[in-house]
Amino acid sequence: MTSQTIVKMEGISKAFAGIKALDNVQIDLRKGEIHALMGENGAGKSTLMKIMTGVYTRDSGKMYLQNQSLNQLEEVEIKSPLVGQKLGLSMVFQEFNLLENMNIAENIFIGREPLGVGQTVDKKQLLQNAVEELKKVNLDIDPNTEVSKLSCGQKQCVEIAKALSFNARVVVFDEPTASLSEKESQTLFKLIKELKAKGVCIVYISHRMEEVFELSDRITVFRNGKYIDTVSTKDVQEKDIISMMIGHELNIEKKSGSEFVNKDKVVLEVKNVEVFPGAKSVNFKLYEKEILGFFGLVGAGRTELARVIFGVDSIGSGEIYVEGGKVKISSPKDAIQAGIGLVPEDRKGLGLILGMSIKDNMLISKIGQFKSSLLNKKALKNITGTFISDLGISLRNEEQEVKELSGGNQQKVVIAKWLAMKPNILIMDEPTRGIDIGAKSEIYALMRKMTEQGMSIIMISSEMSEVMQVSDRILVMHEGSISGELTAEEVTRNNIMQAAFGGVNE
Amino acid sequence: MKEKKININGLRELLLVGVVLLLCVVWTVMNPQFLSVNNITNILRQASYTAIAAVGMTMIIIIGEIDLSAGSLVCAAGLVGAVVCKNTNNVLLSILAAVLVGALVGLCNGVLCAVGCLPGFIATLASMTILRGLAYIITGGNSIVWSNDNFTKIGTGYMGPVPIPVIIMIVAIIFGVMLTTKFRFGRYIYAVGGNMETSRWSGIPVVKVKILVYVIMGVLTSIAGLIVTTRLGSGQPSAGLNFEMDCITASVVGGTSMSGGRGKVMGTIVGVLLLTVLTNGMTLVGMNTYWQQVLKGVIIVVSVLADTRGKAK
Amino acid sequence: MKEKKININGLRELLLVGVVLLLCVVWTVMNPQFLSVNNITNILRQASYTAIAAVGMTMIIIIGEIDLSAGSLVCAAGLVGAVVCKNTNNVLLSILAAVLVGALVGLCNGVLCAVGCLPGFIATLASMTILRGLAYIITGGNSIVWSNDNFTKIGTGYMGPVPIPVIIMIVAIIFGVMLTTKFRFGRYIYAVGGNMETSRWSGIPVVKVKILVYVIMGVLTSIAGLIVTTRLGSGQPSAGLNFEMDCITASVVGGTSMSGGRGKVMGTIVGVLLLTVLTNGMTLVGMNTYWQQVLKGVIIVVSVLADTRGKAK
Amino acid sequence: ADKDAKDISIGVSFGQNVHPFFVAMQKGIEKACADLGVENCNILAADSSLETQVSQIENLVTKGSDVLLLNPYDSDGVVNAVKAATEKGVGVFTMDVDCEGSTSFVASDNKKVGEMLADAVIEQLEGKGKIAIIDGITVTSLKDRTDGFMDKIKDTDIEVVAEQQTAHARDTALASAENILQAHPDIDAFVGVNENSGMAILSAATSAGLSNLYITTVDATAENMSAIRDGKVAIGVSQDPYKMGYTAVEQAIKWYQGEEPEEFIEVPVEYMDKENIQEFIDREKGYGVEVE
Ligand SMILES: Nc1ncnc2c1ncn2[C@@H]1O[C@H](COP(=O)(O)OP(=O)(O)OP(=O)(O)O)[C@@H](O)[C@H]1O
Ligand SMILES: Nc1ncnc2c1ncn2[C@@H]1O[C@H](COP(=O)(O)OP(=O)(O)OP(=O)(O)O)[C@@H](O)[C@H]1O
Ligand SMILES: O[C@@H]1[C@@H](O)[C@@H](O)CO[C@H]1O
Ligand SMILES: [Mg+2]
Ligand SMILES: [Mg+2]
Repeated sequence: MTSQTIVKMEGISKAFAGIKALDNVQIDLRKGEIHALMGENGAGKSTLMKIMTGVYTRDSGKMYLQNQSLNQLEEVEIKSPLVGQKLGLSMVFQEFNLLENMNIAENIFIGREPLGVGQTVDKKQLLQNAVEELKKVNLDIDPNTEVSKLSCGQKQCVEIAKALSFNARVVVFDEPTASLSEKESQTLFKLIKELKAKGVCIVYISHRMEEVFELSDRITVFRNGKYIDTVSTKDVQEKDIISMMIGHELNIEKKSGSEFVNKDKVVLEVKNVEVFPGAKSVNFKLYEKEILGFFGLVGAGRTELARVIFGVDSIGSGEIYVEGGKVKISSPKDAIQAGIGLVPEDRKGLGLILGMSIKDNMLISKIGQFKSSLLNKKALKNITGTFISDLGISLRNEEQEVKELSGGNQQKVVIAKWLAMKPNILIMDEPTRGIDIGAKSEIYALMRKMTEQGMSIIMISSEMSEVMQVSDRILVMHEGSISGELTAEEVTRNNIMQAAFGGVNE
Repeated sequence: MKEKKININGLRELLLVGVVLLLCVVWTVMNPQFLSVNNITNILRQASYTAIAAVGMTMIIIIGEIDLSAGSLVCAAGLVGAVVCKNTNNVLLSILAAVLVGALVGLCNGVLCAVGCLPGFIATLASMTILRGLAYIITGGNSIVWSNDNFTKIGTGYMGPVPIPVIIMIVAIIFGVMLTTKFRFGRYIYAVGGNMETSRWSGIPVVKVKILVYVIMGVLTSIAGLIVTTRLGSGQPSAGLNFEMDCITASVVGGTSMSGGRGKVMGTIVGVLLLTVLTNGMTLVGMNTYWQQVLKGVIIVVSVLADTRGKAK
Repeated sequence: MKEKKININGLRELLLVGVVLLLCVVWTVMNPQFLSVNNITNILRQASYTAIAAVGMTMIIIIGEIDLSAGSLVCAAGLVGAVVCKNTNNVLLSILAAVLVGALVGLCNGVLCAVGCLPGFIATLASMTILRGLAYIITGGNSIVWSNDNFTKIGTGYMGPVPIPVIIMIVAIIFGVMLTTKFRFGRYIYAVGGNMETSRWSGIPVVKVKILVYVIMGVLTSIAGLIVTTRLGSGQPSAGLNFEMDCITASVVGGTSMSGGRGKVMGTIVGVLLLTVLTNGMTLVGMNTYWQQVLKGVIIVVSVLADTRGKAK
Repeated sequence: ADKDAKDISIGVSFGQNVHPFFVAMQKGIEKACADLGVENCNILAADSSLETQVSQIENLVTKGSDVLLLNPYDSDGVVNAVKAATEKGVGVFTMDVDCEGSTSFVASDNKKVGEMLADAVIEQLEGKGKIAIIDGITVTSLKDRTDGFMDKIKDTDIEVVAEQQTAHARDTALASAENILQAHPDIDAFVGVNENSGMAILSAATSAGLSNLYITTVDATAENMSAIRDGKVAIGVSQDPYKMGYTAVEQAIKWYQGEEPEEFIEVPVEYMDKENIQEFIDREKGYGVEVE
């Protein structure tokens, strides 16, 4: 196949409130290629793609699109997402872009509903079409379901189904796997390859190196809002990309750990918790200074389990012991009092208050621990200051609303919020969603540091390599119960996957 | 659990219909007159103008906005109708003029809100004040009377045994139900109210949708205004005071969420009926006005409470 | 871009302060009397009771709720104060009784809303109707007069050159500003209004916060009620009609967002001042009552528009 | 055969917010009912909403009322409902404010009330000076008074330097009065056309320290009468709402029993001042109104 350019963007700049998010960047996208876009959190990847699809307007620069009949590039002005869609540009947004109050089918086809008699929406056809689209992404769920009822993974699948339903010429995937697990990710990769074969151009944004190297043909790297380079994937190695991204080489810390775990002290014990009605009950122990990984496929019930421990859902006949004593937890407030924290997987809906400042978000739980209800500004600033630098959150100032941050930086704020609390037990549900590779290792290091200081962590993750790299011990869940336990030493890709599919682990 | 989510699957309407029926039984037992054809006609006629504007209000609230100017517009549109009828004696022209004013006011509200980015509360509060002020200035506090009996029929006439306002109401309800459930525009309304940003990103012409909803509201309100005015028998600068509150209350009681994105025209209609049946019945059994107010407050709380409680797991 | 974002960094307040100053200049030019010490005192006294309740209303709106019962509570609390004063002649007791009623009504509203999961709109609409009904029933429509001059001083007295209501207002403002900006509770208010679920997941006692805000609102409103009543010179069952709208308007004009999570007490105060200065000045220059309404509507739109426009890129 | 007063069903609808004036009227109605043996009397208030009043009329007719005693919020605003009622054979007796098509009208002449206020002011100022007024046009009774007053005053050398139409609510009237006194502290008289405005003006004048301002008010309510007695308000015009209510019931029963009622019964309006106020206080005491 010849390498025809479909989209070309040049000299693109964009500033938010005077701060440049993009500075004179460029990109060209070709027919039938998978083009990865990489860069640290806040590098400007999402912003550029939003400009391309008409969500944002650029401050300067030019955009060209291939005119299909003339087979040549033409300057275009994408004034709105609608124009973008009409010209064949579609995008899976990093932050969910679904209407929570409407059902799946309505979401996928909003504005494109099949019409029947007298221009009315043909609901039967609509549902039928939705079933078709959902089949493509392997999501077996009634399209009549309201989106607010879906889990993160399911929402992601719906987003993808929606983007694909446009039959677009260019499809942008902005961190699609951040809330998918292995199995769903594999389905997605297959889909992407099929699209490529049909001549569709795919822009793939991800912080996961394996995926990028498995899928992409070319890689464009941004740093700090500037264009660095575009390279052929086969010509480079991971470390090249990383140093392009961060400007220097990264020493990925080898995992240390295990030796700190104090097996003599059980800080948390969960007994007889029924995650789904009828499922085998869950029992496990968490030791002091341990990082306990929870792996499983989407819907395995890890989030549900976390919700029960954290007092969001009712525990039924189950029991929870903290440091040997039985505790009754019927609200997050109780959990926090018992020394338990939770970094939720849904950062937008449950982790952050988007319209509040970065500072206030970081402190909103922490201030509950203070004896005095009068707040001391300076003391607060010290706390936030530490985490902003420890986690390398890139921001204008801490009074900025958190919704203006890039996805990864938002995630860091949620983590900071819970670390600031210094809970004895911290449950982290998909803690590195959307976090760049450099920051990830900083977070791992921070987790380790916290455990050294006495914290115990439960880390729920669908990223196998992360689970394997960080955990001292791994529990695998399948359909609401624990299907395997692996120590750091005995874990392999195979036996972890086997357990995830429900197989007994020998 | 602690969510203020209002069920959209008809449960609330059913429950409310239950409350309405219960009320009907109680009233009938206390005064059999309640079930007379006369009184039913009476109730429906009294419900009609609120229902018509409440159809629009429901859409307004679904898109996450509010319209405080409805009462003043009822007054203004009615006055315009009355003035035109007085001067031209042409019923059609009078109706057109009133509706045009309604559409224009709706357009202003919509543009201020969608293009000017004003909160709907502010934009319509301003129109409310301005329209009411103008009504008094222009009439000097006097009422406007006309002499064309056909114009009067809008609010007082019958088509066979059915009052004309009731027929207009039915048309408005059908229009509202169809628009919100059967047409693409209906999907847009829920989308915009559910999440404006997302809607924009999904290619929905958010500005147009908002403006159009306000225009629809304006038109429906002006029709309500024609009914009110012709029912009263004269154009009154004080007509429609607090009318918007009735519409909003009916919508919310009927399950529309003030935070947008959720609600049903049929729920609102049941809400209007509940309020009308309540007032009518209380009067029929001879209850004092101020006890009526107390009871009304209690029943509103109980009926909405029963519903939210029923759903809280 | 098309967002209804309301700036929280003081820009809006500055702009509004600008509008207020501009108005002051205009009024002074038209009638130098405007700047007299007398008139300034006058304006402040007229602003006082709305300001006091609006401090509470701002918190209510920040948590994403609304309080429609404020006007009825102004009336009810004032009546209770008047009745107690008439019968016991004890000023302190009268004040306590009124404030207690305020706290109780606030508690009811808060519980219905936070525990009963009723939309605040419905809960307080019901209290509004019920309280007003009770006020008429209990007084039989008559006004209640007392004979203790010290009680009357609450609304009409001075401390040195400063009217007592103004002093109460200043205390209420300091309370409101401190509470919302310096205390933990303040952060909780913004959090609950910004995202209730996240707040709950962050360990914030959401239910308690909501109830407490309603109680604060009730207490502040009852104080406003005492001022209104003693200013009027008698307990009036029709006092405080539409008072809640003034409070809400001031808050929204002052930058509080009806969708919750955003707003500032100081903004609201500037909003109250804007509205009071406007009415005062228009009367001073002899403008007709209804033209005043028209101009008020226009100025509200323009001042909020200028602000949102100024920020839209 | 004569129908028995005991069987008559009376429906009452007041147009405005409850106010001592209507309380007195209601008392008169209730007293008459008790005196004349009426058992079935349903009293409603429309709280200043015309639509509500029209619905109340309809509901009262449906309920089976034989007669309606009506205090219209606006005289033209209830014509259709009244017409529908009379067509069904229901007698409509208006009180205070009339409307077309009523069976009988018991009233004080509100236009005259306004003229009397004007006369008093003209006399006091000897035809020359500056005055302010708080009046209203939202309700027919107020509007008639306003018109009557203005008609009379315009042929004199008295200048109305300020007018606000906020008499319908006491709190807004108070703000207006305060603001007017800021701009015109030198007026010779301040006219209130009802209790709301009269009492609001009094409060404003008191806090402005203008204890000698010539103030007018209307109605023999407890607050008005004590203010006149204490010399705080110079003059008022009284109506006799109690009598209106009482008379309306009498007329209604007459009509019910087949007699022709009188079409118009004027209940006289009178000046109240410091000299004669005791008469009014005594009269109202007889109606159960206590003046502190
Ligand atoms: N709406 C907005 N308002 C203000 N600043 C914004 C807005 N959107 C993005 N930014 C800023 O623009 C910069 C680039 O953000 P962008 O979301 O494009 O980063 P990204 O490369 O996608 O990062 P991530 O990997 O974390 O998703 C960031 O500094 C961000 O704070
Ligand atoms: N057997 C089941 N019974 C009821 N609900 C189920 C069941 N399996 C999955 N679900 C639904 O799927 C959702 C996903 O579950 P959960 O989020 O706990 O899984 P997870 O292992 O954390 O997966 P992920 O976070 O990767 O989506 C749950 O909220 C639940 O509603
Ligand atoms: O204040 C007046 C009273 O005096 C009475 O006339 C009825 O109408 C009210 O508005
Ligand atoms: Mg991004
Ligand atoms: Mg999960």
